[in-house]
Order: sequence, then structure tokens, then C-alpha cells
Amino acid sequence: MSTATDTVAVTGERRLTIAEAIREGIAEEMERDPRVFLIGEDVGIPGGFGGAFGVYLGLPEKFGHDRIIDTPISEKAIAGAAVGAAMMGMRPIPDMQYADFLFECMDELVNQAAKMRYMSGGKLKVPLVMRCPVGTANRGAQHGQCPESYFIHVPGLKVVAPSDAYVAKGIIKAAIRDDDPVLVFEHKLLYGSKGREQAGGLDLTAHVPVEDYVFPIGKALIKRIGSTITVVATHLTLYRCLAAAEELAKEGIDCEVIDPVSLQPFDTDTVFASVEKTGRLLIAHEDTLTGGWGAELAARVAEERLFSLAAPIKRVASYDVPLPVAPILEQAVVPTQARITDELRKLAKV
Amino acid sequence: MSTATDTVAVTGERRLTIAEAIREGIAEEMERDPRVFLIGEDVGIPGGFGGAFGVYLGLPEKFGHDRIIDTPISEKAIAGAAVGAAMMGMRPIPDMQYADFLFECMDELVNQAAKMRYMSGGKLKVPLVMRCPVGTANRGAQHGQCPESYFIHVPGLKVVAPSDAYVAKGIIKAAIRDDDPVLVFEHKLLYGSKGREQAGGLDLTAHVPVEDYVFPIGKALIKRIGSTITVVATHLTLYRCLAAAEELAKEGIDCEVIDPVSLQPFDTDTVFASVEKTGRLLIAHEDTLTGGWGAELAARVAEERLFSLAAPIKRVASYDVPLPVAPILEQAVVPTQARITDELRKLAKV
Amino acid sequence: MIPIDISGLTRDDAMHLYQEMLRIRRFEDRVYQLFLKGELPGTLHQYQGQEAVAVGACQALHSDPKNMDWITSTHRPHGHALAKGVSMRGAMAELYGKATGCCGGKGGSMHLGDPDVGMIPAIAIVAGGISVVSGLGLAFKLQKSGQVALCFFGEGASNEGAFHEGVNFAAVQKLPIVYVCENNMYGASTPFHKTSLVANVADRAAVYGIPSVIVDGMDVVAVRTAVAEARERAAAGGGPTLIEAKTYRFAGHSRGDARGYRTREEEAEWVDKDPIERMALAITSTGLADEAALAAVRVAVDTELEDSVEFSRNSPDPDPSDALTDAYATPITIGASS
Amino acid sequence: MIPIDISGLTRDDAMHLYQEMLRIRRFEDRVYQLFLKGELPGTLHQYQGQEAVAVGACQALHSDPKNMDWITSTHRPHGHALAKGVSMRGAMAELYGKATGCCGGKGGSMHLGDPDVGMIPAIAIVAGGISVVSGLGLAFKLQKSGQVALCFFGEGASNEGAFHEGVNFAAVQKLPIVYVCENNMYGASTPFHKTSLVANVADRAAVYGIPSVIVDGMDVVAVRTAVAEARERAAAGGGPTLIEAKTYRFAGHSRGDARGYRTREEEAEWVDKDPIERMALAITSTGLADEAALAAVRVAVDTELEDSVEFSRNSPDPDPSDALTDAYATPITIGASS
Ligand SMILES: Cc1ncc(C[n+]2csc(CCOP(=O)(O)OP(=O)(O)O)c2C)c(N)n1
Ligand SMILES: Cc1ncc(C[n+]2csc(CCOP(=O)(O)OP(=O)(O)O)c2C)c(N)n1
Ligand SMILES: [Mg+2]
Ligand SMILES: [Mg+2]
Repeated sequence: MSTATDTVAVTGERRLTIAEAIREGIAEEMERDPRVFLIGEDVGIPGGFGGAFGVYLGLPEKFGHDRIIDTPISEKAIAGAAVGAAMMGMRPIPDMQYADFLFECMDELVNQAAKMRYMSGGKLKVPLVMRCPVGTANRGAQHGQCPESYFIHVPGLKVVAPSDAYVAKGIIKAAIRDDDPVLVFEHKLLYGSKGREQAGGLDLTAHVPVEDYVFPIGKALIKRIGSTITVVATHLTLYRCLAAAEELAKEGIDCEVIDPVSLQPFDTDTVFASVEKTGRLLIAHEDTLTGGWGAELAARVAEERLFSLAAPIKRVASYDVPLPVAPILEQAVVPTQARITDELRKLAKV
Repeated sequence: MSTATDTVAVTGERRLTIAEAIREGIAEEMERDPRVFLIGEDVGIPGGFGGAFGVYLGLPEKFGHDRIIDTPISEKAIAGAAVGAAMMGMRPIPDMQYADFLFECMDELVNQAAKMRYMSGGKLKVPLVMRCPVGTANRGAQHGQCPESYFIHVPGLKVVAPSDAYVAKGIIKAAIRDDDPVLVFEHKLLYGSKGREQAGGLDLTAHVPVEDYVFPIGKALIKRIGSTITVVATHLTLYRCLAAAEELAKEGIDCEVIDPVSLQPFDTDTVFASVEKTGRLLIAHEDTLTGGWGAELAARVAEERLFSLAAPIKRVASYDVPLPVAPILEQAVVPTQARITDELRKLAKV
Repeated sequence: MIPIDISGLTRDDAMHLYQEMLRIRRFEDRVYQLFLKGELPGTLHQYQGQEAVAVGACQALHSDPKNMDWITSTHRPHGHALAKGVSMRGAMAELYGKATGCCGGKGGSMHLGDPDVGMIPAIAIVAGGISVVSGLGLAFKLQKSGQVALCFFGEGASNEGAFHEGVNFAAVQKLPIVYVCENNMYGASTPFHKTSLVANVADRAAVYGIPSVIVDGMDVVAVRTAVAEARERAAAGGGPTLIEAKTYRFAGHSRGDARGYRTREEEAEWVDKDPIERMALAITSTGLADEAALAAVRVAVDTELEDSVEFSRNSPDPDPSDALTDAYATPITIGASS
Repeated sequence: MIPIDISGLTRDDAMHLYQEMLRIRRFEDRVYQLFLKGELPGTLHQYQGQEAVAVGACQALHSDPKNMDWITSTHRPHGHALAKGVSMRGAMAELYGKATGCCGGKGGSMHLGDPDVGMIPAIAIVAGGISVVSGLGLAFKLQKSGQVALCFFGEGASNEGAFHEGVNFAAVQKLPIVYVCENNMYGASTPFHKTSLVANVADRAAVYGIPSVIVDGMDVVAVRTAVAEARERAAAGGGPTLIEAKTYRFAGHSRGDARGYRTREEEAEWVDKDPIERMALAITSTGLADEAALAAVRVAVDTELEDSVEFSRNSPDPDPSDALTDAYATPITIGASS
């Protein structure tokens, strides 16, 4: 698994982008389980896009239009159909072109998907996997949000946020096999190699073995071992933290960087163990600060490991404003590598 | 203002229930500002309910059906109409019969109400006041949620949660006069005196002066002064904390109980000052634990006042499950007075 | 009062329909008493007056466990549950919040259901069932199982976006779904004509390219016939049908509704169409059976009913610890804090 | 190519309509080049081919500042913005993300708008404008201002719940709203006929009890006439009208769309209906003006266009600190942490 964290290609490795890895993961699960199907807008139209980010290209030819279902622009219908089909023994993969549109089907997710099993006294299950691309990319306030934190607050839902191809393939397969509703949040700029520059120049592909594997929901990854500060981050921000860590290593600030991968359930044990070692914690995410998942993690540490802390817990996140479109404004909102480096430096000094 | 916290009636006082206070506050604002109007389901039908909890009874007779607008069962239309009218210079008060239905109009709230001003470069404003009754009352998973925490995570929205008649009237008036979208969360069991038993037997009415006043958004109230533990809580849970505090006072545990009133913006200064004094913090809310507003408050204290803490921060909230209907199950989920008392005792000992 | 037309029905068939409707009526009346006595927690949305719709519709569905039809229901599900086969004991115990309830005390009045008989927990979000039923139909279509999903909803629900998205999607996908709109003229206190410029919900089907029919919702046989036809079309791949049953709720919207928004005259007109009385009249006037036979049915129903009350009273409460199970099929450690 | 019918139009009127459409076409073509050159951030949803709808509709609205009509727009707002009076400089600078943009660099391509000319920021959530426009109409109704709100949306948006709830509410409330559906046959890659069993969006108006009309969206005069009529009805208290303009987007859905889901033949058929060419042909063939006059218009448009590009290039970037303003009208201290 540590290969997932390599940032330089080793010859002989099979390095894929996240888009390729997810496509492969979905295809494999559709092969092995006839109950799995895809449903969403523009997912399978011949001559179309293969989903908003091309992840599904080639799948309709393989699996046909019974299992790759194109819908009207009707998010409630998509989510509702997924919830209903899941209860009847299917394994739907509903697609949201942009996570920003989840707000159009919140009722189906929060009041139906998350509660049906409980209301039935445990007689039903709702296995579905909602794919939700997040992340700002100069598209403005309604096409760049990172809404994952809303969903960790919904008992009955599981939330994951893979950041590299190895994890992405493994966890989408785990999510499809899971008996509960899982929301998978993926960052637009990490799908291919376009985002490389934004990611501090780090390679965004990862080795993906050909053998079948799953990456378990609820397990974090230590992406960099260190002793000075524990850093927990996801998606593009994770790469910025890794780049910042390399930069600071030269100054003798040795960061331990953790990719939580799952946001609900959350692998607090891995974070606790690291904080016991470092005594310092910085949490970084592109989601806005107030009420973000970083708040929950900080609260748990302040409750379970308060006496391990040698310094205040620091959160670096997008400021509490909608997303502006101008690149210069956008970068003034999101957690940049510069801001992260700066805060880490300060934190090391406390 | 301290009269708002009295729990015994003083002769000559004008004690109102929260329902009466809100009705009075809305009526006064409709009197003074012709731009204010009410819109929602079953709000003004002759012979009807005056809203799900009777708060609007009498208003249609006073203000007519142009300003008390009954709608189809269409939450998106209600919220959308409010957003649009607000931008055109009106001051709508959209009504959600139960806060659980907010999930049907999340897009209008999160993507439109909260972002329109920002996207316009500050040229527009969206002054609306969404009324949202919360709280469990044996109605099951879809009619008892406390979804306020989702909205503190939405930059552009303001969130308040009044817990007594004095504050309720003052803050609904402040919200109506505010130039931004404000969501007002009120607890069903606190509207009248029905909830008294659930509230540890405390009187739920409060003195409400006849003179015009507003209670400012962003200001917390110290409901009980103490020195051992700082307790921050809202709604029904606030009363349980107050009752627990009296109980524990006999044991020499002297709690300072704070009603934050506003959740976004949040009066952290009042909490910080109290924590500096007590060194101990317990946060309690009926909203579920993970990702609740208590997490954000805990994170801020762990960041800004870590070294004032003599003990871990404790959160007492509803467990992370949907709401069951059976009273015995429901009470096993929500933060009861017994659980609060128990946790306070433990925390005092750390 | 005008008896319904039961020509062609056998005695057993007619008596069965009568009994099924009576089970709901007596259940609801008894539940109301129990509620007033403080034996039942929460609130109630009752079904008296609409029995012909639930019974007529469910009687047209397949209940054979191997390819069972399913239903979705609303905040007003007692009648649907009993008609679909949820046991009276299971339904009553659920209202009591007992461990023996059909949802183990986790669902309650607004969420009655039982997967074992083809009913998912009722969805109390208006039109929520219209969103979800698409998935039931889609699953049956993909599984080529021949099953059909039936969705009950009120006329008020037809103003929700979920109605538009759900019915349009089902129509385009030709899903095996039967939509049964119970138009009881009011959504809570609000008359339908104040919320729609078209008089009939059925009129809305045309824009989705699916057939619709308006049926007398106070006539159990008429409802069953309409649903049976729609069910066959759906099962044969003909896609969904929208059936609008004109009916009336005799009780208030929820307990403690003084019904000030409608007239006593209007209520009286509809009570004169009481679906159970009209059925009884049809049975006796056609000589299919006599008063004594009907009385025997009433006794049988009351026996079942009292048994369900006794059963519920004597049933154990759920264990408080049960509250923390069933949120997930694969449990996760619930938040660290208490 | 068949010229449109401009009988009755004055020379100035005809030339003005031609110029307004041309402004949009040239703007979009230029913007595409600039985008490919990397001068513009983000993405683009372009309007080439649909100019007659934006121009025809906006030309029928009142622009007098004292009782100005308003519009709502979509993810494809460039044409709507220019037609409604957003300055070319303000629109271009916004695409550049400059401080001088109509939204100060905070909105961008998908959120063009300017309250000063009666356009709220375009809403890029499909059908989002249909939700919000109800409020514009409601305000105008309550204020008895005689203003009208016009809502642009695509045929794909008519499958959203917001369409159903919004139009029904507006109909019941008789709000002064004109709905203009631009049916360009595709929602992204998806043809409308795969998402609706009815062929026309206009067919859906009947269930809301409001009038609808289908108009040639490649004929600016036809659009203007239809909208003008609907506007008068709305202003007079007659409630909303749904106008469906049959049109076509010549470009891809967004930049970099290879348009593999539609045929080149289909595209050619529609290019033959180019609203600008048909207008030009009408002007010259009727002798209202000659080629030289049209050429002069083209020069004027290009001058304005190049000025807007120069203006944008020379405009300052927003100050990074501006990013943290305007979230609230009454600022609140933004979260303690950095
Ligand atoms: C989304 C949503 N909005 C509002 C409510 C509150 N509510 C419960 S029942 C009801 C009326 C429903 O009317 P109708 O659909 O005609 O069903 P009926 O009650 O007549 O059976 C309303 C408004 C709700 N439960 N869900
Ligand atoms: C709620 C929502 N769902 C999906 C999208 C993604 N999306 C953007 S434009 C578009 C197609 C819209 O089609 P139509 O309404 O016909 O407008 P057109 O693009 O043809 O102008 C889609 C699906 C969105 N922006 N908002
Ligand atoms: Mg009804
Ligand atoms: Mg289109």
C-alpha cells in the first residue's frame, strides 16, 4: 500500500490516474456483480462525455444501456431511484456531475437513504455509491464547492474522500460492496495530471496493481512519517501539505502527513497515535472552515487526547465565503501551499 | 435582560410563551415595515392552523392575505420566492413547518440565498428570515431533527436558535431588520408550556417588555453564573443543563451556563472568557454529535484557548443515529438531564 | 346513500373487501380513543373515509412472496399498511412504540411498513415516496421480475418537485409503477384548488405521456378494477399509470385538528358516501349476504382488533440499547463522545 | 436560407436588432479565441446560434430605470447579459476575472449579471432561476410596480422539480412572469426526446393553467412579438406565460465539447437558419438597407468588441482582500482560524 504514496515512478509499475482507476474499479465490480448499475446525467449518451469528467468512457459499450442509465436533469429522481433500487437488492452508483448539485437531492440522501434502514427496524439496507466531484477550478460559486462535511453530520451515511489512484480504485470497490449508502468525494483537479501544478508539482498518478483489492472504508493512510507536527488533509490540499512538508524538512520541521481517506467513519486512532508522538496538529481542507470536518476532528482530539497537545490545534481551510471566480481571488480563499507552510512554521514554534 | 432567565414569575411581569413572543415580534415588524410578508404552507388559511404550531393565528385578520401567503406544498417554490423577493427589496419570512423539510430546498438556501450577494459583487442583498421548528417529540425520524448545524457551514447565511420568549421576540425582530438571510431555529417543545416537564420542570415563559427592542444577532447570554464548569447549550437542552446545574450546585459543582443564542456568527468571546475562568467546558445540543455545532465551538476553544483548559472538552449530544419514535428509545438518543448531570460530575473530577 | 356496484362479485370476495375496509375503520377509531387516553405517543394522521382506496388498490396487487408487489406510503399510512398485509398486531404495537411493532418501535405512526409483506417504511416527507418508488420500479425492471410498485400519495404531494421528477423519470424509463393519488381535497388545511389551477391531479399525467384515470375513491370495486388494469399494463412493460381516486378524510388532518377550514355540510355529503356503508348496502341489497353475516364480520374484526391492543399492551418496550443499532448495516464506531 | 419576416419594421429598428444579435455573436466568437489563447480562466458555455432569443426577448422588456423589467439567466448567460444591457466591457472584464467586471471578478462566465440593468447574477444551477424568479414576480406584484420578470431556461431545465414548483406557484399567484424556454434540443449531450415523452416544453404549461406559445427561436422579430404580448398580459395581472423558442446552439455545450452526440447534417440544417444571416438577408432583400450599411454595423460592433478586450486586458486584477468581502451585507467576524 505504501506504493500508493510514492511520488516518483518506479519502472515496471502500472501507474494510473484517478479517473482511470475509478473507471477500472467500477468496471470490475460491474463484471463481478450484475446488481451494480450506473445512473446519472450524460453518463452514457453515445458520442457524449462519459460523465462530466469522462470517467465512464467505454463502459456503455461494455455493459449496455440497461446498466448505464442516462437520466433527465432530475437529481431528485436520480437519488430517489438509487435509494429505491438499493432497497430492492440492487447496487446503484448514482452520479452527481458536480457535488454542488447534491443540494438538489438532499431530502433523498438525508431523509431517505440515511434513515430507511433504521426506520424499518433493520429489515432493509440501502447499498448505494454516490459519486461527487468537488474542488474549485475557476468555475465560480456553484461549481467548486467541497460539501463533504455536510454529510459526516448525517447518521446513516458513510463518507469517503480518496486522493490517489490506488486508494480511489480500492475504496470505490469497497463502497460498492458495502451494504450502506456511501458518498465518494473526488477532487476534479486530481482526476488526471492537469492538476499537477496546483498540487505543488507532485505526480498525481499512482501504482495500481492488476490484482483485485479493496481499500477498507474507515482506514487512514500515513503518507509521510514525521515527528514535529501531525498534518491531516485530503484531496488537493493533501498534496499541498506534502509539498509543504518537503519544503519544511529542510528547516528541520518534520511533518507527519495523514490522509484520512474516510471522513465518516473516521480513523481517529491513527491521528491520535500520531498526535501522541508529535504533540502538534494541523488540519487542512479545501472545504470552508466553520463546520468543516476539521472541526469534528479537532473536537475529538480536544476530548480524547487533550493532554498530548503541546500546542493549539490549527485548522487551515477555505475562508468562510462563497467561491469567487477570478483566480487571484480564488487563491485568496482556498488553503494554498504558502498559507499551509506559513501556519506549519508558526505551529512548530509554539 | 436578566429577567429573561428568571424561572419564577415576578408579579407585574408580562410573561409570554415563545409562540406568543414570536407572533408579537412578527406583527410589530409587519406594522412598522410594509416590505415584510409571510409565506408558507398552511400559514393563513381561514379556519386553519396559523402555521404548524399556531404561531401565526390572528395575523391574516390583521394583515390580509397579500402579506400572509399560503402556498402549495412546494418548499423550493417557497424558498425560491423568498430569495427572489428579498433581492427585489422585500423582507420575506418563509416558513418551514418542520425544519426537517429544509432538505427539500437546500439548493435555494445554500446555492442561491447564501451566494447571490457575493456573486453580484456586493450589489444585491438577500434579507429573509426562514423559520424552522426543530426538536424531537415522538414523531420519528423525519419530524424531529435539529438541522441547525448544516447551516453554520454555509457562508452567507446567519443562524440563530432562541430558547426563551424574551430572546425569541428580540431576535426575530433583529433578523427581520437584518440585511442578510437568517435561519431561525425554534424548539417545538419550548413554544408553549407543554414542554415544561421535558425541560426539567422549569418555567418556559419569560418576561417580555411592551417596549420595542431587538436582541442582537451574535450575542450570547450567560444564564447562570458559575466557577467550576462552563456549559454551552441551546433549546430544550439548555433547560436540562440549567436544571442539572441546580442539582449539582448542592454537590458544590458550580456551573456557568451559557446560551449562545446565535450559532453563526457565534459569540466565542463570551465562551472564551468563561473558559478562562472555569478551565472546563461542556457543550450540549440535541443535534447529533458528529459535525454538530458543538464540534466547531470545541475546535475554536482548542485553537484559541487551549492553555486555559484544565480538562478535556466534553460534548453531550444526540447519538449519531436517526430518531426512533418510541419514547424509551428517543430518550436513549437525546441528551437527557441524567446524562448531562453525569458527564458534568465526571468532568468536575478530572 | 347509493350502494356501489358489486355485480359479478362472489359473496366471499365482497365480504372480504368489506372486512378489509372495516379492519381499517375500526383500527383507526380505536387508535384515536387510545391516543386520547394517552396510551399512544406522538401524533396521528388518520385514514377514516379513504378505506376503499387502500383496500381496492392492495387487493389488485400480487402478494405471493415469490414475486410480491410493493407499495410506498405517506404520513397517513395506517390504512395502507393494514391493506397491504402488515399484521394488526405489528401495526398497533408500532403505534405503542413496543419492541414487537412492525418497525421495532423505531418507525412509528408515520413510518409504518414491513418489507416482509412488500411495504417499505412509510415516508412522511410529502412526495418522498414518489422519488423512491422509481427505484423500486427500476429494480423490478432490471431484474425482469414481473413485480410492480404502487405509490400512494395525496393530491397535495402533486405540487412537489419530487412528483414532477419522479413521474417523468418513470415514464421515460417505462417503469412498472402504479401511482395512486388519493385526492381528499385538502393538504392539511389547504384546499387543492388554492394550490393548482387544474382541477384534477389526473390532468397532470398527460405531460409525462402516461395514461391516467379518475376513479370514485369511495368505491372499493372501482378502485380495484382501475388498479388491476394499471398493474397489468405496468407488468407487461407498458409503463406507469396515474390513478386519481376522489375521496375524503372523515377525521382531521392530524389529531386535534378542529377542521375549521371546511364545512360540516361538505363533511356530511361525503359521509353519505361512506365506502364501508355503501359496500354493506350493496351486499345486503343484492342479497349476497344478510345483516347477520355482516355482524359476524364486525365481531371477527373487533376480536382481531382487541387482540392487537392486548398484544401491544403486554408487549415489552424496546431495550434502550436498541436505539443505537440499525443506523448502519455494517456498523461503524459511533462518534467518540457520549 | 429563408429571410425572416420584418414587414412593418423601421430601418432603425431592424438595424438595431441586427446589431444587438451581432454583438453577441462576435463577442462569443472572440471570447472563444481568447479562451483558447489562455487569456480567460475557467470554462465557457456559449450562445452562438441562439441570439434571436435573447435579443428578441429583452427588446420586448421595459428598460426605463424607474420601472425596469428584470431577467434571470442560466449557465449560458453571455447572450442574455449583453441583450439586457450589461456593458460589453463589464461582461468581458468579468470573463477575465478583473476588478472592473460586472461582478467585480466574483461571478464569472456562469454568473454574469448586473442589478443596475435588471439582471441578477446568472444562476448556473439548472432551473435555479425558475425557483428564484417567482420572488421577483411576487415582489413586483406586492409592490404594484407594473414590472415584469423574465426567466430564461433551457429545455433540459424543464425536467427539474424547480420547474414544476416554480411555474405552478407563479400560476396560482398570477405573478407577472414571462418564462422563455430556449429549446436547443440538447441538455449537455442528452437529447430532449430521451428525457421527455412529450415533444414540446410548451405542452407542459397546460397543467399549470397558463398559456404557452411555440415560437421560431431563429427569428428575432417573432420572439419579440411573442414576448411583448406575454409581457403585457403579465403586467396587466394576467399571470405568467410559457414561451418555447425552438433554437440551436452552434457551439458545443461547453468549451472542448466534440459534439459527438449530434450529426454534422443536423448542425448544417440549423446553421442554414442562422438568426443573424436571416435578419441580414431580410434587411437587404427588402431594401431596408444595403450591404454597406450592414458592414458599417459590423465595424461598429467590432470596435466596441476590441475596446472591451483592451479595457479588460488593461483593467486591474481584484485585490486579493476583496475575496473576503460581500459574503454578508452586515459583516460577521469570519471563523477565527486562518
Ligand atoms: C416535504 C414536506 N412538506 C410539508 C410537510 C407537512 N405536511 C404533512 S402532511 C401535509 C399535507 C399533505 O397533503 P396531501 O399530500 O394531500 O396528503 P393528505 O394529508 O391529504 O393525506 C403537509 C403539508 C411534510 N410532511 N413534508
Ligand atoms: C442542478 C444541476 N444539474 C446539472 C447541472 C450540469 N449541467 C449544466 S448545463 C446542463 C445542461 C442544461 O441543459 P439545458 O437546460 O437544455 O440548457 P442548455 O445547456 O441547452 O442551454 C447540465 C446538465 C447543473 N448545472 N445543475
Ligand atoms: Mg390531501
Ligand atoms: Mg438545451
